[in-house]
Amino acid sequence: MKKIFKNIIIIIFIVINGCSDKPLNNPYSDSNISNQNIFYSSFQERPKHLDPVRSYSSNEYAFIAQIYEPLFQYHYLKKPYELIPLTASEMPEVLYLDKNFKIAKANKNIDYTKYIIKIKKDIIYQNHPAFYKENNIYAYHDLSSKDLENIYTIKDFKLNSTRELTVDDYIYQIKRLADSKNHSPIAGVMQEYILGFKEFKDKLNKKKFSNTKSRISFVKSNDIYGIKKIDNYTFSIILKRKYPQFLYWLAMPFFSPMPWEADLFYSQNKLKKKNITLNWFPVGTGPFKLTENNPNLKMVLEKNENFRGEVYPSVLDKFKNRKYFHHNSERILPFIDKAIYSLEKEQIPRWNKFLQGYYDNSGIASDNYDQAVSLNNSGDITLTDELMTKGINLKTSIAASTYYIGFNMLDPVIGGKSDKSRLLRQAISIAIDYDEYISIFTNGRGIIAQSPIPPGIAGYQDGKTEFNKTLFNTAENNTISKKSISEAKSLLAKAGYKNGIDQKTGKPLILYFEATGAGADTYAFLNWLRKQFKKIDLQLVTRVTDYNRFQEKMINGTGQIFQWGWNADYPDPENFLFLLYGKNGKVKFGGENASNYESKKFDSLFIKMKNMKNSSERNFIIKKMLRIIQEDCPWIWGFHPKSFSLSHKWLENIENNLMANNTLKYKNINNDIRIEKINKWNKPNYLLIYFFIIIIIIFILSTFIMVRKKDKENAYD
Amino acid sequence: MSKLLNVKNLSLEIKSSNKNILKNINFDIYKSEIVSLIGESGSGKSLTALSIIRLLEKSCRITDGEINYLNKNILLLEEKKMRAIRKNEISMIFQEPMRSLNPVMNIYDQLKESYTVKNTKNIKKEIINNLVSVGISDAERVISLYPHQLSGGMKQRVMIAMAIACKPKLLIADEPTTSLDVTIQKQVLDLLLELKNKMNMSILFITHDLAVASQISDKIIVMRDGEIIEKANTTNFFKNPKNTYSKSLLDSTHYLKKENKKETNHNDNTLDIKNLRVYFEESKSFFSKQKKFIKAVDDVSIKIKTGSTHAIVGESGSGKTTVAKAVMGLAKITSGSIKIQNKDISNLSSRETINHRKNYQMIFQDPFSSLNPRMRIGAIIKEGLCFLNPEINKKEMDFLLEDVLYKVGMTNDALKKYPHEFSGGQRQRIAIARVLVLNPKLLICDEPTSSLDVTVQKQVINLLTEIQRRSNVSYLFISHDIKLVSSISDTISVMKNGKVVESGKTFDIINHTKNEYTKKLLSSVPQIIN
Amino acid sequence: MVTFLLTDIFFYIIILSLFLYIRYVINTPDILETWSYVFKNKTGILSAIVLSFFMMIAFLDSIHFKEKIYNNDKKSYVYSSEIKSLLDTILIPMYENTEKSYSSPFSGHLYTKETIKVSDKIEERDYPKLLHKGNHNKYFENNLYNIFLTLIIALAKSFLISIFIYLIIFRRTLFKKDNRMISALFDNKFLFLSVFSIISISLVLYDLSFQYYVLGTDKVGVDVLYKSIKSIRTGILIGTLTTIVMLPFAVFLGIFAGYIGGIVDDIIQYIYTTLNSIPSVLLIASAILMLQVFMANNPLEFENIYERADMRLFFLCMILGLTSWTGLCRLLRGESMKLREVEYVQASKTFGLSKFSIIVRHVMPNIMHIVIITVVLDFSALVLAEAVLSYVNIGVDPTTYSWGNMINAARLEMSREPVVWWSLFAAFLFMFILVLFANLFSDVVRDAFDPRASKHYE
Amino acid sequence: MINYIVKRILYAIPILIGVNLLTFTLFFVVNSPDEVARLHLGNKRVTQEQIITWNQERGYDKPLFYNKSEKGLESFRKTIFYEKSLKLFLFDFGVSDSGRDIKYDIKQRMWPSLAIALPSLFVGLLINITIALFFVFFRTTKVDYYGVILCVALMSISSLFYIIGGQYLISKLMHLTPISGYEHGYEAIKFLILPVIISVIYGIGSGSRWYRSLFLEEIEKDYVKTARSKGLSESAVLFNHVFKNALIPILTGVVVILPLLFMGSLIVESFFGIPGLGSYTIDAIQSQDFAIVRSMVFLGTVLYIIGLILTDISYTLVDPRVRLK
Repeated sequence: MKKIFKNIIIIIFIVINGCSDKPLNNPYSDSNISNQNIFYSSFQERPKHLDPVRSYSSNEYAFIAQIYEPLFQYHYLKKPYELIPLTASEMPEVLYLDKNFKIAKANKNIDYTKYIIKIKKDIIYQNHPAFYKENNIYAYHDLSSKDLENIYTIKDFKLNSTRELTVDDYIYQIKRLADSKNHSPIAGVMQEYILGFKEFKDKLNKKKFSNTKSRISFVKSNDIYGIKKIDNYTFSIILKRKYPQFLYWLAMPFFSPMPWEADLFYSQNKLKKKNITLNWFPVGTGPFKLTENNPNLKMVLEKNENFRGEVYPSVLDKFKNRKYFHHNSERILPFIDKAIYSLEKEQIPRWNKFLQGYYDNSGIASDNYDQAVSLNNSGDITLTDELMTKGINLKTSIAASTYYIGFNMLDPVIGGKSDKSRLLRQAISIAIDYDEYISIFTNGRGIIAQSPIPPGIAGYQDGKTEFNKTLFNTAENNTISKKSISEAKSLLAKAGYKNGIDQKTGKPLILYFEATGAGADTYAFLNWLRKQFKKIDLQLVTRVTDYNRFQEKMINGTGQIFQWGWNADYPDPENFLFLLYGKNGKVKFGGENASNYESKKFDSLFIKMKNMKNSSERNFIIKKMLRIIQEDCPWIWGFHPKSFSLSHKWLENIENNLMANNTLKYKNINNDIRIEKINKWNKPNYLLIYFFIIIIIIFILSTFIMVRKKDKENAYD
Repeated sequence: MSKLLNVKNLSLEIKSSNKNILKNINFDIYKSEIVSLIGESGSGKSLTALSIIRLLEKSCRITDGEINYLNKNILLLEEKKMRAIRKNEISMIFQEPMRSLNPVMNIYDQLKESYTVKNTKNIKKEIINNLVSVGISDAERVISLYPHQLSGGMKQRVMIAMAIACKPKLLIADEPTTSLDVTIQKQVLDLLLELKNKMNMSILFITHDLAVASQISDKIIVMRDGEIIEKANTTNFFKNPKNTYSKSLLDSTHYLKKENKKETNHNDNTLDIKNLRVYFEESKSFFSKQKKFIKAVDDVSIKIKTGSTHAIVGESGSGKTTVAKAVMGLAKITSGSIKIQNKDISNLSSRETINHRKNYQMIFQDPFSSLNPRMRIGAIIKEGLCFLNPEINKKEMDFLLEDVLYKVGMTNDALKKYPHEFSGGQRQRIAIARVLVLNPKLLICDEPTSSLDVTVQKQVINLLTEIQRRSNVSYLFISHDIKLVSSISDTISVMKNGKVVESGKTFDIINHTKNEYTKKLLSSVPQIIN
Repeated sequence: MVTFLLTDIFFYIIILSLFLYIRYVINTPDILETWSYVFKNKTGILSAIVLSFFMMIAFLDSIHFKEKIYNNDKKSYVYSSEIKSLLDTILIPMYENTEKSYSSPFSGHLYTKETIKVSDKIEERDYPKLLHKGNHNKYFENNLYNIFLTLIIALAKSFLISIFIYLIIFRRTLFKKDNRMISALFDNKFLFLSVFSIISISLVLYDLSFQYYVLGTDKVGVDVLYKSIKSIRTGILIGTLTTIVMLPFAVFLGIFAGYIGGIVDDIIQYIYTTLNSIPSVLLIASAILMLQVFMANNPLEFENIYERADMRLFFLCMILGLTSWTGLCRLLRGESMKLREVEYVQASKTFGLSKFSIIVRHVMPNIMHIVIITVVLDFSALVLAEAVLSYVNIGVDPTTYSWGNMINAARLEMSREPVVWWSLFAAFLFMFILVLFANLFSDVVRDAFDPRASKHYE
Repeated sequence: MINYIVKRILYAIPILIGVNLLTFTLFFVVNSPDEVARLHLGNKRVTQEQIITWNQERGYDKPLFYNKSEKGLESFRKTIFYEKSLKLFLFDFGVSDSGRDIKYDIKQRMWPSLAIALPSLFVGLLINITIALFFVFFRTTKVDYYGVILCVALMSISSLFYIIGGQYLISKLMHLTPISGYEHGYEAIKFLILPVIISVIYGIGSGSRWYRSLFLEEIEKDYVKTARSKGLSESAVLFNHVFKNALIPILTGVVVILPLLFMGSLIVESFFGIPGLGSYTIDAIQSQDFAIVRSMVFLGTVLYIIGLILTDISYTLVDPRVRLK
């Protein structure tokens, strides 16, 4: 027994000594948290496509926008958003042409628009095997399986090379957009505008190709006749009509340069088998390059050593007071050497890791909200003391997006042009209290929408001077108040559904809501929604299906009521109002107008408004359009989400600029602070371990005692 | 002669229900003598043994008494010391050799454990000698085998070897031969005797079989539900047992010899089996084409006259039961014919069979598994009746039941009860009633008594003979106990490995048989010597 | 107007068959024997009572009806499409009114600060008071005193009630002394205690929830206690209905395979090995997806969410059943193979009974103990499975009250600071109690029925 | 022996075919390829033609079982069934609906799954057996009685609670391990500790209880009495006799699930963000990537069958009584 005791004591001693205050919970390999300048962040689901021709969602942009460089970008600091050249040497020269391609005399006979675009010289690509030549033939363009033996990722290719960026790469990419094999989501849109795009596309699709190589060479050799290469650094694009928003498109990753070598390189089937494709390993001129892409685990961006010396933007004196303005502006980008994005599906770990300092920035999910943010007495938003003390910075801004509940206008009950249905829609719109929604489900991170158009975009109605007259009344001192439930009820009665009972059939009116997914919140939301309808005695039936089913219903127009949202492609009212444009009807034309709303007046106005530059005249038209839809209530105007983003003290130069995607290059890291804080926040607590040791000791001792007892006992006891 | 072991008013109780299962037991065992502990199942003989070696279940507790081994009470020893005693002084053999050996250890390892010496070289030699001494000639081979590769007799020998390894002063043998065939039984008994003399140890021999006891023991102790009711030395005991129960035990072993009633002149056969063959197809290996057969019954012919009893005798695995099954249509016949009342049952239409079936019925070995525990006795007895003659009406039915129950010596109130409310003997009566109610011409009795206590055995046998006398039904009586058979059967056929080695009138075969095997059988049956 | 949901009907069937079984047991002595072992034993009796209490709640919750609404134009009543259950009417104090959002147990205000207009000028940030509960104490201003008094009163009430109940049953048993099971029930002093404790606990909770949210409120201000109680039905249904669905398959196929053997055996074996060898989660997942298609394609069949959700619940049970019958089937096959050789079966063969009647008369009754054991054992496993499936989003409908859904939601709440712990806690508590007692019960039952199981509960 | 294995493998084939047919019908009844296409093409601006081309690329445009347009053998080979299901038999899993090569992913993700599953299995086994022996030692005492009840209590807690609770306590409050994530190489250890601990603790209840019952079953057998009558010490009896015999069902039980460990554990992996096959499957289910789910079903079945065969073999190794026929 003595021996055992001795051993136990020794063990305890060892364990206690083993416990240090060094953090044990660092989720990265220790080598990484060093004095290297690394940016740590997370992504929720693996990006599906990193090929600029395909990718269209923000989580994909988060990566490729750092790698690929389109012609233009948004100014990082300026608001309202302003386009500035990126690879282009200056903003393009725009010429308006008439039907025979002469400069148009008058505004009315404009048939074509021509953009002449110049790009900067000696911009070169990141180093990549696709460019590597041995005596003037591309070494890696025809790989045998022997070459590929121990190659698992792009890094495993020994020899790299690069070349200068030319306009051919931009032109080639535009052609790729046309190639239906690439499933570009905007091919449909572009063929409306770019001259010869459609023809090229059809020609390409008609032709049968023996293999991708020949397809690529075909794409390379044939031209879209609306697009002319003038010299290596200049080219021109002709649009079929006047379309000012086209510049915005040019700023999107769809129009990034694509070297044909890369396309050819990646088109080899043997590489595909190893998941080495253009979709996973982009090739760009941008400040960063993707060195590790394991979508199951993490994605790593590293500084592109070939990146030309772009500098931090400076804006005039209004930024003088910024403490870090002086030491950053005019400094060469990018500041950080490496960015590590870890896959983080669950929200809980993401938030906790951020609090522990292992992620440099984070959004705020509604459930962490009150932990993060509080309203001070004057009502504006500040951080909670807890986060204040951690020295976390908060940035808020209103996204150029809108969430709405749509009515399917093709539905016999809820839809249609009849007064009956309109009144019903209006009644419901009044009944649904989005103020409450915002406070419950987004913790007030949003503002009530008066119309589809979010703030910061021409035609936005602020809900003070301009507002939705169908749903709101002016109260005193130019604040507005929602119409009362009783009004809603009377509307309902007018519509012939007194107390929610159909006067014809005498049955209660039952409406159907199409919900998607079964997220943790769905249940709560559906309950809330039913409560809203109950207010005016309407029965709401929710049909929950997965996103596929939902899509299908939308396309067949079998749904009745649904919730959806829209993120702006570019900051222009057209990009929102087209969601209600008749010709975009989802059922009829497979467009984005999910509620299949159709109104002659609205459509004609839309066509007028569409091609105008922002102007008071345009605003006037927009106002008229809004009035129409506000009358008809094809949607319940939901809300425009406010996006809050948190970042740690050591992460510098955070501006939230919701249009710009290529923001990583501006960020900077102060590593000393980080290390100090992380060590401070993550002191391990060894209580549990001691506890377990004690349990085990008890375990062992009791056994020994039992053994001895058993040996002692005699037959009587 | 000095006292080796002395059990002084030992009492035992079951913890959960404080009911005594041993009530002050007193007896002595002297050096190098064999004491037999006799009693029927549940009389507490095994418990006595276990409490001597102190291996009782946790569920029972010694309430009183002491067990003095060499004049010191071993019940007071602490477990550790007791182990030493088990290792060197007292050892035990159990009833079921197949279950008493560890299936996953080979013989060598198991034997090794009973030696104290560490050095393995000599141990191996010792073990081999030991095995040889218990009559296992090819010990070298055996020690590397696993229990399941040995026959029952071999296993028991190994057990014995294990027990005597430590040269114990006292050997406790708990029904060591019950599960063995008679021939083997004899060998084992002889072995025990020999060993006893060789290494003059004392043996506490526990058995239910008086004959066996009479053969080996110096002293007899009779137990009945937890009490000793008689102690005597063997010769006296068998001459004149004092206690009435002992008497009944004693005379339950020898049966009233059946008076040879005059030959039934009309010699028509109730049962006529001609060269019956029953082969079972062995599960053949995946690739080989040709089938292997186990010849369970190979060319057997039997005739039974009306109202007479024919017995099939044989050791386990001799195929006697298969014959019965074949007759009852429970086993497929490979070839040969079975005639019952001159109807060949193998080519009857299903309708006819149903009509015919009531003429021949079967009584099974184990009354505990032959009655469905979920059915009332009434239902059990009715079952066949309802099915085989559906036309019968309620009143007749009730009459029949009452009548048959009377015949087997039971009362009406049994009908409402469930099997588990009856003792083994009663169950067997019920089983008999079930078939009797159909008043069959032929009854096949498959070891109807082997699972019963001796006294009960006798009653059942008597019942059967009684029945035969009343309604002259003929029996096909299957048993391993040639002694029993000889007393009740008119004709016998002795079976071995599926073949009939000899058959004929019982008297002839018992008294002057030609056949070696039969001789062996007869000789190895233990007889009470007095 | 009483309405019958699909699962309701099946649940009634279950209850009914339960009663039939009890009757069968009471007049078959030997089974009664085994059962009385269960009821002689403390664990057995306690768990039996708890389970039957849960069952009762589930039953109350399975009697559904639609309320009448007065239509003042037609001057007549029409039925609302909202379906309520008897339980809802009992739980009115929890059911009728809801708050805005989270509030912690027994608290009088919301969990999160909000800007409140003090006057039309000044706004300040504070915890808003709850509308309905937490601020309306019956007896004292002081919460503690108030709670304490309520508690005492409730206890007193429940004591009387349980005495009453006890006497009633006891009087009935005076006449049938011989009846072993019931006497076993009442030799046990433990019984009274457990009955009393259950009644008192439920009464205390009930009384308290007139004045407080005993387990707080959830995100949309629904009483968590109410949610957890409603979830009982889901849990029990999944546990029982599933086995009911699978039983016929398992029993009949199992017996046929085992008893008849030959080609039948091969086919049945093939079927269940095939089903068995598919990872069940995947099988369930794909089946549920299929179900969703079905529902999306004929939406009109589901008048309202209740029926819709109910349908899905039912199908979930079906699917779980289909994936889980194989185990029992194998067991039964083995057992009836053994039975085929048992002497009493042989005996009735010698009477020339047909295969079928032998199966019915002899095999069936003698495998029932296995069926019972498996049914009881599976129960808890299934309740647990529900939660996991809901986590993978292939569980019950998100609008159904179920512990799985509660846990699923609670995952987000755990990352809040300060933590919203009560939803998770409530789900944990209720689920734990049900499963724990189900397990204990199944233990005792197995000891009672399984000859091989060691009876270590003495 | 060899005979036997060959036989078992031959038996396996019809089962695999059955599974294959079943899953095939399930998956092509559930979702028409169009919907899958729409899902994977994203939800903004999807045109019908894109869907068609998408299906063409993945060969979902072909008929299910019989292709009239082709002739001869081709008319069977140019069908969804042949290309999507039969090819599985050659372990040719094809390309996932999101365009990655499945075989490659499986090969990669297999190891993290093992990295969790193996330790949790064996540590669990060790701990459970120890506890079980502990109980057996204390059998018929209160320790055993309450121990068993504790086990039942542990069993009655849903796995989700263990995970959520564990993460909250150990990672969030105690800062002992990273909350989630994974690194390859030895770095992995610190990420694996927590999931392993949790899955072990989760297993204790049922595991130790089950082993306990196995031990008790053995300890009541006659040969144990024999061993005691030889005067062996209690521990000797436990380890040399009881343990040896009880180990047979335990070992074989382990062997069955051994191959299935590759499949990983669904919940744990996705909670701790470990890139194993478990989370792979979950993702596939949630994004309805049927190509993956199909492959996983098939893989699972194969592994299961392998497990069965291994079990029988292991029986012959540990139990002298068993001979394979």
